[in-house]
Amino acid sequence: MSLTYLEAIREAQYEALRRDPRVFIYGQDIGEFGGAFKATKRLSAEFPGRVLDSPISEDAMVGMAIGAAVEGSRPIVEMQFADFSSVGFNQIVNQAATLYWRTNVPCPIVIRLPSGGTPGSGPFHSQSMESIYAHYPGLVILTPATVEDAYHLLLDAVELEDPVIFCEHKFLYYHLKADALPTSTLPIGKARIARPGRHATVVAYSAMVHESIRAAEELQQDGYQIEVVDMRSVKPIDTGTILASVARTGRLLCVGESFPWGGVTAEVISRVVADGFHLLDAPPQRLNSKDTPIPYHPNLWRAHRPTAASIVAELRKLLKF
Amino acid sequence: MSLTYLEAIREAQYEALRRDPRVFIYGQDIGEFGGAFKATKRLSAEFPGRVLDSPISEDAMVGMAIGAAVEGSRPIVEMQFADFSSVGFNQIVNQAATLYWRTNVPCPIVIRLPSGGTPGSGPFHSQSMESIYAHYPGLVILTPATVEDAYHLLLDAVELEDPVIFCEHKFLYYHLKADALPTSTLPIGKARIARPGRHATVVAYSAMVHESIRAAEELQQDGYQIEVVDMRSVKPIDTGTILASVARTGRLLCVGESFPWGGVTAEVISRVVADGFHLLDAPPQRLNSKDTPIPYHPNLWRAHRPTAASIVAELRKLLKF
Amino acid sequence: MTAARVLEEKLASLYRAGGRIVGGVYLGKGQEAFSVALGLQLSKGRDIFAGLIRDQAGKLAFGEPMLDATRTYLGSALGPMRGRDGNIHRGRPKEGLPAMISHLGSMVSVVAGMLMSRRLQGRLGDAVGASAIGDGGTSTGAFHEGLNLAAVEKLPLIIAVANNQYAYSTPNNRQFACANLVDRAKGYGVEGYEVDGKDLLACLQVFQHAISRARAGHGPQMVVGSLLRLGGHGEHDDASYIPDTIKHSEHGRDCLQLAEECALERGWATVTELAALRESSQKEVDRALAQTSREPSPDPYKESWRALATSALVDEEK
Amino acid sequence: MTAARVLEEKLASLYRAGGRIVGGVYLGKGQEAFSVALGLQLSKGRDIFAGLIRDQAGKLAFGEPMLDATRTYLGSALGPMRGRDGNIHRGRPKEGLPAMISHLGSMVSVVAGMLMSRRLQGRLGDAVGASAIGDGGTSTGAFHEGLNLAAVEKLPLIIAVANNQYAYSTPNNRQFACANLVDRAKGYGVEGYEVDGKDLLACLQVFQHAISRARAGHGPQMVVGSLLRLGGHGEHDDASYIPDTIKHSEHGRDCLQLAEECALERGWATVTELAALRESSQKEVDRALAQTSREPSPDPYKESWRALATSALVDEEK
Ligand SMILES: Cc1ncc(C[n+]2csc(CCOP(=O)(O)OP(=O)(O)O)c2C)c(N)n1
Ligand SMILES: Cc1ncc(C[n+]2csc(CCOP(=O)(O)OP(=O)(O)O)c2C)c(N)n1
Ligand SMILES: [Mg+2]
Ligand SMILES: [Mg+2]
Repeated sequence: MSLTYLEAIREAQYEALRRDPRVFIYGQDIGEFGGAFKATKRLSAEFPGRVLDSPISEDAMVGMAIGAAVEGSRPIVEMQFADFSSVGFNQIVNQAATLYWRTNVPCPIVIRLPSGGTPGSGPFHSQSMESIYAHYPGLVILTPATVEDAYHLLLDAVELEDPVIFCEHKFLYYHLKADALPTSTLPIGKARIARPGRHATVVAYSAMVHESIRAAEELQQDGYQIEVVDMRSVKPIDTGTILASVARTGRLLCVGESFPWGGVTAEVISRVVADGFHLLDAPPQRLNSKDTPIPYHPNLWRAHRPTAASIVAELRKLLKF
Repeated sequence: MSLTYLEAIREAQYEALRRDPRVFIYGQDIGEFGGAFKATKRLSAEFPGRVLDSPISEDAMVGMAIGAAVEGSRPIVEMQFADFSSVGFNQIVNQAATLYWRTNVPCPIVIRLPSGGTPGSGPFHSQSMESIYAHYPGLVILTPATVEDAYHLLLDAVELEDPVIFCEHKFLYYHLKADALPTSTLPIGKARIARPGRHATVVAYSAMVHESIRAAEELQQDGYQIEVVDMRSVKPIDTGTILASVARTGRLLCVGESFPWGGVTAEVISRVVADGFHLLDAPPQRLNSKDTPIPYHPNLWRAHRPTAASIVAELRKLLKF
Repeated sequence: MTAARVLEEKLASLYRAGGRIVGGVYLGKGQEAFSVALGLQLSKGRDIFAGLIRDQAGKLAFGEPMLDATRTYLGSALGPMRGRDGNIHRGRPKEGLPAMISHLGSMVSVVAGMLMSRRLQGRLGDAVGASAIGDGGTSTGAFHEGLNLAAVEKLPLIIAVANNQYAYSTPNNRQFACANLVDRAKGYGVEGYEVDGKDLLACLQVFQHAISRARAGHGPQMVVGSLLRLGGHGEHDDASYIPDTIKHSEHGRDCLQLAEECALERGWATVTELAALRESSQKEVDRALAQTSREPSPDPYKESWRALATSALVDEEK
Repeated sequence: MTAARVLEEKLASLYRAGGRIVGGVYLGKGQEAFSVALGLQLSKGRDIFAGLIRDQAGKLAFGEPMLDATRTYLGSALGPMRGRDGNIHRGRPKEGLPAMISHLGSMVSVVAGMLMSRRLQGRLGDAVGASAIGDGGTSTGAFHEGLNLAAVEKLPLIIAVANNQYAYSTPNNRQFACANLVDRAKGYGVEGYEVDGKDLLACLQVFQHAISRARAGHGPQMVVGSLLRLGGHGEHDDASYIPDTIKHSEHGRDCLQLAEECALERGWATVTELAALRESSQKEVDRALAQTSREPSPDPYKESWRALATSALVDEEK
């Protein structure tokens, strides 16, 4: 059996529905149609009445899920694209994220955000919103980079008592394949050494893990061994694993696909310099997308986000320092 | 003549309406009533038909302002509280912020956000949202800390061709007074040395500038001279002025009132370490609010956000390093 | 109604005296008949009641302990919000009392979701969920999306629109352009009703009918009560923008007084009984406040300062 | 209509061939009569037309150059979006053609604001602004807030609801519960109309009437056209979820064919003339595509990479 990142998400939802009668899925076109990306293919037939088409109402979709969670359900909400969650923003950050803290009633919902850029998708079907949601207390933000994590992190997310923003990357949907699903994995909150090395550390997440690995492979030809840390979860951040890596390499580049101001890469660097300043042999650097909306044309799009080539260029500067 | 921070905001709007017939103001209860905080007091009488009450529709309020800007108006939108701008989030980040880049048509709107904590206001009337909006390309984010800046930055914002998120701090509304308004000031995008010093730099903005100055005063009694930089604008960031200060002091603490994950303080630190790593004699540190919603009870509220006392404590650690 | 009025008057006077209440005080004066009628027709343990800022009367009638109000206003560490949130932002979601967030309209979809969940679990029975909203709140996208969703799912949702003619200072004619808010019902495919919100008996009847329709599976019901807020938006506001002509019109009459007059007229109560009711309410309020005053405030050193239920996932400080 | 149909057929075949068009292709097939009728009744230079993804016909009729469509689909650096945004997300806001963002419902308030501004400047005259929306788009909070705001301000806004029975795959009965979307008009206090969206003449009439009402100061007008999308949501979608019974019903008839039949019947055009029209459209489309194909793609090295109009305020890299 071989399956893609997208199929893993579908399988995780299948498994969640099968295991736990409290689980249901809500989103636009996810029923008979199986979702814009087919992440819920056949699930409405296999679990009648538990995979429901919603109106085009992201605010109400999230509000509804929160209410359902209060009454003991375990809703999964599919946003058609991460970008449209901006319409459900208020319910996510002010209702879901505050419920437990205010009332002591947990809010176990999972909001799936098909995230990130693909060529030709333009400014409103390419966004990465993990940095926005991670800013708010009360949310857990997961960013799987592998087929295995797409599966296990999603299953774990459904079991969690807290609201989870599940940032799945559209570029990985079809490209990424695994032969089989492991039976176990790291827990939520733990980062993973995706590739060991000793000359520099690249901290990345989601699709950028793969660009970073490609960059590391290229630099290997010049004799550099680059360690790549896959964050897996951007809130909480596994600062310990990152610091341990920086302790080994002395050099840090943090790579993210979202906009450059603030966000994951700035948070990682701020933590590393606060607690591991003495470990650094060179100024820690960031590489993010450019500070414009995400362009439609593939020529522009490829220049807008970090790629293996631009990561290599950054790493060369860092290694020379 | 002496006037408060709030009065300065009112005067700036008066002046903008007087100078430029394209300016109008739109928001809930801002007409005859003069606004929840009276920031538009008497303006509707003085400028009939140009200070308009809106329905409770933050999304449409912002969308309307964007359309008006396209047709040559200069709208100022008052959110009743910054917290409610979450409902207008989509129009702000996806419509206003992208308009110029997509169509070459500028979007000169100003959105005023009464921001920040005051005792007893609780989780939904105390938020600081500058870090959220600053993440998005295409927006200018201003955070005045003084009566002078409340006036001049607002007037400058109205003249700007770009969308401005104007984060005015509610705690400063009545507390902060100035004898008169200067006729000129620093331009948008320039930071200000609020207090010179040489042992450590505190970078802050909005209400936290005053907490930082109080902290500096306290430490002066122990012989420490703390430099306080008032950012004035958190996007763009005047990295040059901050780096120059760090070059003088070798130590950096960055203080913000918003939530701790990501945001202004992480962005500042990431820039300083990227470009001024060698200037630092100690690990740069951050101090933000705690990672929970903002509490209602004053006891909790005072412990949730940074204060002069907690800044002093952080600085002492930093100075000892 | 009486208890709510007495409690709120007391909270207002505490607010004016200063010191004990930080933050605002928001009263339901003039809206008690409409609110209490809804609360009375619902049953706690079965139904859901998402009251808003002017629903002190409805909440008490539904069964919210008076201590929840006093503790939340005074920030007692023992209250349901433990000093974390204040005044009207209180609730016990697991007991059918969702704790409102400030963003108007946001509770409509939450109540819909509570009902959805019960239906999915096969335990909806004949429960209904009520969500209060003001004239101003109907302008929010959240209200629209929530009600539309509930209508699509044919959920037993009661939308109680207290049209008090103003949203803060904004009059209806700057808020919507339809002749009457009940005209919206048809556009959602839900059943709509209008009622004189000052008239307790009329309110009781219309809610009884609407609730029974919802229990019987006819989907969302929208009840629009016409009334006037007899005071400011909050106690900081003198409502000087409401013209005296309106205040002194028939429309501006006090629903509590009207209810008492009606009770006397119909012989349902005597003057003495009404006085006794007021007095016992006063005692109850005094007791609640006295108890609350002795309770501890929240202690920042004992606070857990974590927003997640899963403590293992709390992100390290800084 | 014919030009739009021919253009879209060509774009669809380019999409299927692969290579030239990256991203999706979204067609208005089956909706041309409704869209073109609106575009024809508006006048460029005076009015505003905020078309959505199925308004190729209306945009051409309004006066959008065909090159804007081909250039935006093919990502030419010379198009109005310069390769930054694609396909249907194009516009010339200063010429009355706002460039839609994807978030449905968001353009309604923008058009309202354009009208507001003109009124404030005293240059509204008898202009109107039209905003297109689908059945699905009416469920958004943005739609509700925008239309309500326009109604309060009594702006000359035309809301053209193309009810094609589906939002992507979602049928009307999962989208709203009212009998007919036009039932919503009354709830906003706006005038509402229903029309057979396949019938070009009927659409022309109803839009003419609605627009004249708006021009005369009667506030927003809502026109609901009933029709069917004759294809998938985009060219990637085979619309297999639409039952054949609907596709083959009267409702599923092609509005372009109906218009041609009507023209022939009434003697407004001959078969030869219609063939000539198709041929000249074909030529126009071929010319536009040929020209666009010769144009440069955007060059990342020449891009300014700044999102602000004020270049002095562009935040330094990193
Ligand atoms: C989305 C949102 N915007 C603004 C506010 C600020 N606000 C609080 S109450 C209020 C007026 C509410 O009016 P209405 O819904 O008529 O209720 P009433 O106060 O009259 O009972 C406003 C504008 C809010 N709570 N939520
Ligand atoms: C707020 C928002 N949510 C989701 C989407 C994704 N989406 C794009 S088109 C579409 C269906 C639109 O249906 P309808 O409004 O009926 O227009 P039609 O495609 O039928 O013309 C959806 C769900 C979106 N564009 N905006
Ligand atoms: Mg009201
Ligand atoms: Mg449709």
